[in-house]
Amino acid sequence: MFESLVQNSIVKFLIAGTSQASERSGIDFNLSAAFTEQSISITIVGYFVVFVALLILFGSIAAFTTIMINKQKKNMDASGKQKGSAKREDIEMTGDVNAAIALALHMHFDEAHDFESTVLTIEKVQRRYSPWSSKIYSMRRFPRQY
Amino acid sequence: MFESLVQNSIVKFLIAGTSQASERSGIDFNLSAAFTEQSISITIVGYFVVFVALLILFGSIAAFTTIMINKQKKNMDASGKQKGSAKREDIEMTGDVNAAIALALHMHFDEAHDFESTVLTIEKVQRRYSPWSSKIYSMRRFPRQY
Amino acid sequence: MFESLVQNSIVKFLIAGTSQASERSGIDFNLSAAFTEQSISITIVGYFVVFVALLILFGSIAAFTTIMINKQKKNMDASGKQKGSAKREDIEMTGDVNAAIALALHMHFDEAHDFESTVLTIEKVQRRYSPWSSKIYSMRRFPRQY
Amino acid sequence: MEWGHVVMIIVGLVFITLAIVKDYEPLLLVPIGFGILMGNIPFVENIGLQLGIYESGSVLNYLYMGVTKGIYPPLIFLGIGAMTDFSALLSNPKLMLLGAAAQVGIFLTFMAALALGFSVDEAAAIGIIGGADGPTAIFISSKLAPHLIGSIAIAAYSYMALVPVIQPPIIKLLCSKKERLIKMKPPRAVSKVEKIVFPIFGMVLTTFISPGALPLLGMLFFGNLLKESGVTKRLADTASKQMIDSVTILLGVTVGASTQATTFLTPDSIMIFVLGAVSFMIATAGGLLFAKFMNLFLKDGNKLNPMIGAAGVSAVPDSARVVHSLGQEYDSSNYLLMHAMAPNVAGVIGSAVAAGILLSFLLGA
Amino acid sequence: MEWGHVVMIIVGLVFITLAIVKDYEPLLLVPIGFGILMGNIPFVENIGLQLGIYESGSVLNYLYMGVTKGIYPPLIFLGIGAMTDFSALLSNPKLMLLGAAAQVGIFLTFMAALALGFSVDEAAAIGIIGGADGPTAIFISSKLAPHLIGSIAIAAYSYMALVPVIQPPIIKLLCSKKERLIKMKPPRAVSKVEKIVFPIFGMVLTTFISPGALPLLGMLFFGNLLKESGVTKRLADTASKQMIDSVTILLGVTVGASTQATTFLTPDSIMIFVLGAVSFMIATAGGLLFAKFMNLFLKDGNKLNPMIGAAGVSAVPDSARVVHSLGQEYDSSNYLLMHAMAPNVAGVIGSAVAAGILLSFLLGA
Amino acid sequence: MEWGHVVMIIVGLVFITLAIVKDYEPLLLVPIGFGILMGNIPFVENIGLQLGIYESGSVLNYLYMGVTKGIYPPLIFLGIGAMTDFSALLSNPKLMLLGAAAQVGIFLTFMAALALGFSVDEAAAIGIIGGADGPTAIFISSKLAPHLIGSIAIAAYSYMALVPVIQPPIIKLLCSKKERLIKMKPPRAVSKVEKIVFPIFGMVLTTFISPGALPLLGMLFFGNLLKESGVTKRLADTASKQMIDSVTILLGVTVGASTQATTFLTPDSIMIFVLGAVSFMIATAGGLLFAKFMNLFLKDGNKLNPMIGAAGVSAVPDSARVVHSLGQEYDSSNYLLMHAMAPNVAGVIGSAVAAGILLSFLLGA
Ligand code: NA
Ligand code: NA
Ligand code: NA
Repeated sequence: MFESLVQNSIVKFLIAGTSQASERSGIDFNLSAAFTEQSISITIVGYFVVFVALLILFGSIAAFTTIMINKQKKNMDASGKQKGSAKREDIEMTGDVNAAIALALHMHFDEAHDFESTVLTIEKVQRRYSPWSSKIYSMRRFPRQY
Repeated sequence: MFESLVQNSIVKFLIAGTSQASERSGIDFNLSAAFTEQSISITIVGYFVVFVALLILFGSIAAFTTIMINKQKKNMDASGKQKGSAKREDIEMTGDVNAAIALALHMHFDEAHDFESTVLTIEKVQRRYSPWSSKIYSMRRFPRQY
Repeated sequence: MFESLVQNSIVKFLIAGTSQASERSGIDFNLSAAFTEQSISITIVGYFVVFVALLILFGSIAAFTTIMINKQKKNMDASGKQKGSAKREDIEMTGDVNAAIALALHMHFDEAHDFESTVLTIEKVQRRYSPWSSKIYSMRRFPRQY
Repeated sequence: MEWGHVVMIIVGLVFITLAIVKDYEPLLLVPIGFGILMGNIPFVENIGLQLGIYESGSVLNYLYMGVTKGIYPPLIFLGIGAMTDFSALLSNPKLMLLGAAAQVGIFLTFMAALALGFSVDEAAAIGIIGGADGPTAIFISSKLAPHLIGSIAIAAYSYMALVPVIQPPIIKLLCSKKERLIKMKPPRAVSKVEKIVFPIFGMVLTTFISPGALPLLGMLFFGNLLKESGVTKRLADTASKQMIDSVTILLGVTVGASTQATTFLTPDSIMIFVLGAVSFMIATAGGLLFAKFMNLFLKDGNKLNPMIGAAGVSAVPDSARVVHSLGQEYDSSNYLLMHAMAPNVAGVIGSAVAAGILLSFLLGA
Repeated sequence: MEWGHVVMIIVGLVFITLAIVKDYEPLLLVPIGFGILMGNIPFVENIGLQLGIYESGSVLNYLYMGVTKGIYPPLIFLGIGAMTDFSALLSNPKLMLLGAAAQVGIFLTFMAALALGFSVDEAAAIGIIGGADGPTAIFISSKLAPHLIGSIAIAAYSYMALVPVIQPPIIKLLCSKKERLIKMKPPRAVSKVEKIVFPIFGMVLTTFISPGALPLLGMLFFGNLLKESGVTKRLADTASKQMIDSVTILLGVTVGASTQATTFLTPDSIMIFVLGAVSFMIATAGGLLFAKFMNLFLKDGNKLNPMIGAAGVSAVPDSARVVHSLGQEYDSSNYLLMHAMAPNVAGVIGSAVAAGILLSFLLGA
Repeated sequence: MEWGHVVMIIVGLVFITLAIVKDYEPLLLVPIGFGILMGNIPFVENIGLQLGIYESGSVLNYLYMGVTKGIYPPLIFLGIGAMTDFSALLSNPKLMLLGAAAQVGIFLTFMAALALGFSVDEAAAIGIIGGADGPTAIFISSKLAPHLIGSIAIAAYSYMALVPVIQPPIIKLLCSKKERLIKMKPPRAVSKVEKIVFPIFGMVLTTFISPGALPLLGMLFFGNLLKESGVTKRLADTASKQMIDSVTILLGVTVGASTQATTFLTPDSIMIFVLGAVSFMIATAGGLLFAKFMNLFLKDGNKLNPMIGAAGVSAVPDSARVVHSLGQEYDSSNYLLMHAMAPNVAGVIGSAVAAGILLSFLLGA
């Protein structure tokens, strides 16, 4: 199985890495302790479950998405009016994407600067100024700016 | 007494309502448990006190208000200037009322929209007003203002 | 030492003050209780340490500052360009100071007023968007809008 | 119990859907709905980890303490006070009585609950659902019937969300077409002084009469003073925004999670739901009938549009909105919203006073 | 005790009125004043419900823990730090000494309190009133004399609010007309680096000398670093707005409510009030006299306007404002505000250091 | 132990400097760095006052409970959820697998820690450092190895801050020049419905599979629903601003202070640091290699730029930024940021799921 392959290959890498470490900190590195039945099962099962969880999530999103899209298509064929609106949305969206990318670069260079320059428009900034938040979100906020 | 009147009339209504309910959930509805001395006193006294509390509150507000208004009147007779201002207030107020109603309808339809449109205005104010902060700080913020 | 000087001088002042107080509240004021070894050491040592702490802080800031300034000077001599920028900063700063003072007076007199004047801008947003708040309030806020 | 969890998860999804699609009290139903999902993830309890809201040491359990110790509701009242404008009430104080009248729902439901075999304390907590006030209901349950907090809170919030569905038929049933068309004078201007004096005096008076209501009414009027004083704006802002929002989030999600199928799906819960519905209807009727009663003593031109009595159940501001839109249905030039707000906010005070009295009766020496 | 409650309710109303009409420290007096009302609703205690702030299980009691456990004050210092600009101090650091000098009020009041028969711990807590720093006073009382928190807090905040009344006469008494007219050079520009280094170095140094001050000064300087670092703006904003506002609301209302007539109206409280007034006056005099003393060593042109010494009591920013307006009285072209801010903020540090020392003496091994 | 405190104070200063000068995760490193200073003021412990973070009754100790009881991390996840936009992931869900692949770092580090003599529980907590997720790491440590919270948190945050230093060499090592130049199609538009359904379904599914992750993933998806529902904006705002800011401040400063030299400077801490570095590298490699593996099955035009696999370690959004700028290095017309965000956010979910599994294995019945 793929995971296990990767595992074994990387285990060596790991051991190399940590055994150097252990020399540094002068502690001996005892593999037998690492490969108990419990530890191995935790590792294999654990990593496997992580994959399964995200795989199912992936699968169901993909499924749901295709349903949505087909529906949209149907509606679009049904009425020109909705079709129009749907189109408009798509365009706007990809428009955003480009704006987003433009902004991404912009931000990457003078985030600080344009942070200062917008004290009054804090709301805008705060969105952007966070270590966790997807930049995309904040980007959505200023298509006009570019 | 009025409350008790209403009560009795509604008790029937209630029993009707809940006895249907009880049939639905198949539980038998035993009135004797409802009409203990304690429960009746709680109900009568409780409902009565609620009325008394809000009655007194009503009375005192009414009293206070009339005092206020007479005072205002006096001032208005005293000086025409204040009278004018007072008048202006009244007018403005009823003006507000109409605006209010107009807005009520407006909001009922696109609250979200015009919520978004005003987001930016907020932060501005907050900065300025703090009892501890060295005024210098806030001053730094508006050199242009002067 | 200066502190102790001030202390003794003020102690009398204090005793005067509090003994009056004590007469008022009809409690007798017993100095012996005040001048125990512990209390005196706490007072002298305590007040002394406060001075020492802030003295050291003062000294180190002063030292650090002079270093900074000398450095700045050096840079300024080194390159005209930086010198220019540095100058600009100073000017801007004292500019701020004046602005600050102007604002200080301004605020001192009609803080309330110019605070009030900005109230309306805020309320717009918050007030309205709440499941409990009386809509009327928020409505009051936009006569102009209609 | 598989099926139970599934049932509850469906309930949670319904809450979320109602909130998003129908816009019924979304600030309450979304957190509660999602909390229901979190509380009913199957197998959670069987794991033996500190996860369930009833397992001490779990995060949900810590956050739930704000509910069980009755701390969240007063903080929410603080925020409500800082948001509420009592001018409508001050400009026409007699409407206060409508807020009192509607509390009949509380006391009759109390008796009905007794009749259905609930203990006195449980019955009192259930009765408060008729107050149409989530925080009040949670506060009382936490003191009188902690084991029913979940069902009572869910019932109270469900019906508050369903006000637009529950009230109109009753209003139509009890109001003649003529009454529905009554127009009322626009409220007079209210001076700043009145607005400042009201929360101070109101707190002292109401809690003097019903000390049990102190935690709720004290905080409600405190928040309102912060708003009206004009000198504590930043405190009023924080209380009416971030404080109430944070508490709403935590209260909503934990109350939702407290509906673990294992402890929630019982006949009691079902009876509580039925009682809640009934008490809501009675409260609506009570306010409305009392408005008609008051009209007997009011000369023409001052007569009330009895529909506004229905707003006395509180459920601010939804029931006032419902009355307003009904008014519009019959005469698009009739703007009842501001008149309905008066009994609406009075209803909040009324149910808090009632709650205080019940506590005094049942907990007091 | 009827009359006691009435007395306290009047006190509460006075606080609220001072705040709204006179605009004295409204952010503190409104919550405290309303809290006093809530804490003195008659009969509350006799009911046997969980209502009183001293009844465990009551909401007020839970919120009051933030006071009794000394948690609120450091959080307030965090917010103060995130709001305070130390540039005035950094541009003229010798003014730091004025903030030290003013702390004489603390230590002399300490001795006076002993003379009036208070225990050493009580006396130390009472002395801190002279620090003119509410949070510091509350923090110390919670550690040394929990039973006096109420009186000490009320005294401290009352006098802080009354700064515009208490200080001017003393200043006029001790400053010659000539001195009052002294103008000072506008402060020099302060670099960003200095502003960033100060909170870091200041914290390490002051808490190294007075470890007992760590909870207060640690948080004060932490907040200031969040403000000055330039990369943690959103944290500084939250600390200086919603966090400090929430804590101020809860601290104010619970400290107010802790003044239940039953526990509050004692001779001790009265003595504490007298001592507080005295210590305030001494502190004012101390700072001012030391400014005059410093002038002996300063050459003309660098001389201080001794009035700014009075701002060393902290009570930020009111005492600085008082000095500024006095300066204006005598010469409308004399702008002392920024110069007065320096001793003003130094006074906050000074009283926290003093507090730490008292704790070390009395709690330390 | 003098020298220890000095060492730690230097560490604290380094953290603060990195944050301010290099702008590495300042919102985390400034509070932690300053906390380290506060926790290592010499002599503090010897005083016998209630000051140290490990002395019960001290303020720091009360605030630290949010860490030890595992309450802060879920609240941070709530805020993260309310800030995170999953569109990038929804528009190309297969990238989810990269977030799974990168979690190999967790499990191999787990085994390495065992090999170095740590207990199973300790090893699991240490392994989570490879998840590159501070809150997750703290949450797990608080449950499995409370005595290691400090070292683990410091390690996790250090490496998250050092992402721009750690990842590029590994990426360059494992990607051919040709691969680095691969361009990907711009993501498709994502409908509002998808965004609303995702957090609901995602929560139910992931916590159904890994119930131990409920406190973290429940809150993460709850926050995201508040953001996407469109009807709870004010709650999402508070959760993503003031709530997360307050918690970040308190978590950062207390975690920092928990590194008292006396308890922190041990061989274990050093080993944990080494293991952390290794697990970060493995995680990076894992995500990246799996991207290459996926390319084997993808037809030209749909191929992934394997560099985005490195973003699977989470450390949102820094690792995505790193990937983006590397992409720019090789082809300034190649915008990878949005594509890298997908594995980036998937990595958060992935490590939370992994954490849940470890808890189930080690705490579960
Ligand atoms: Na009600
Ligand atoms: Na002071
Ligand atoms: Na991760």
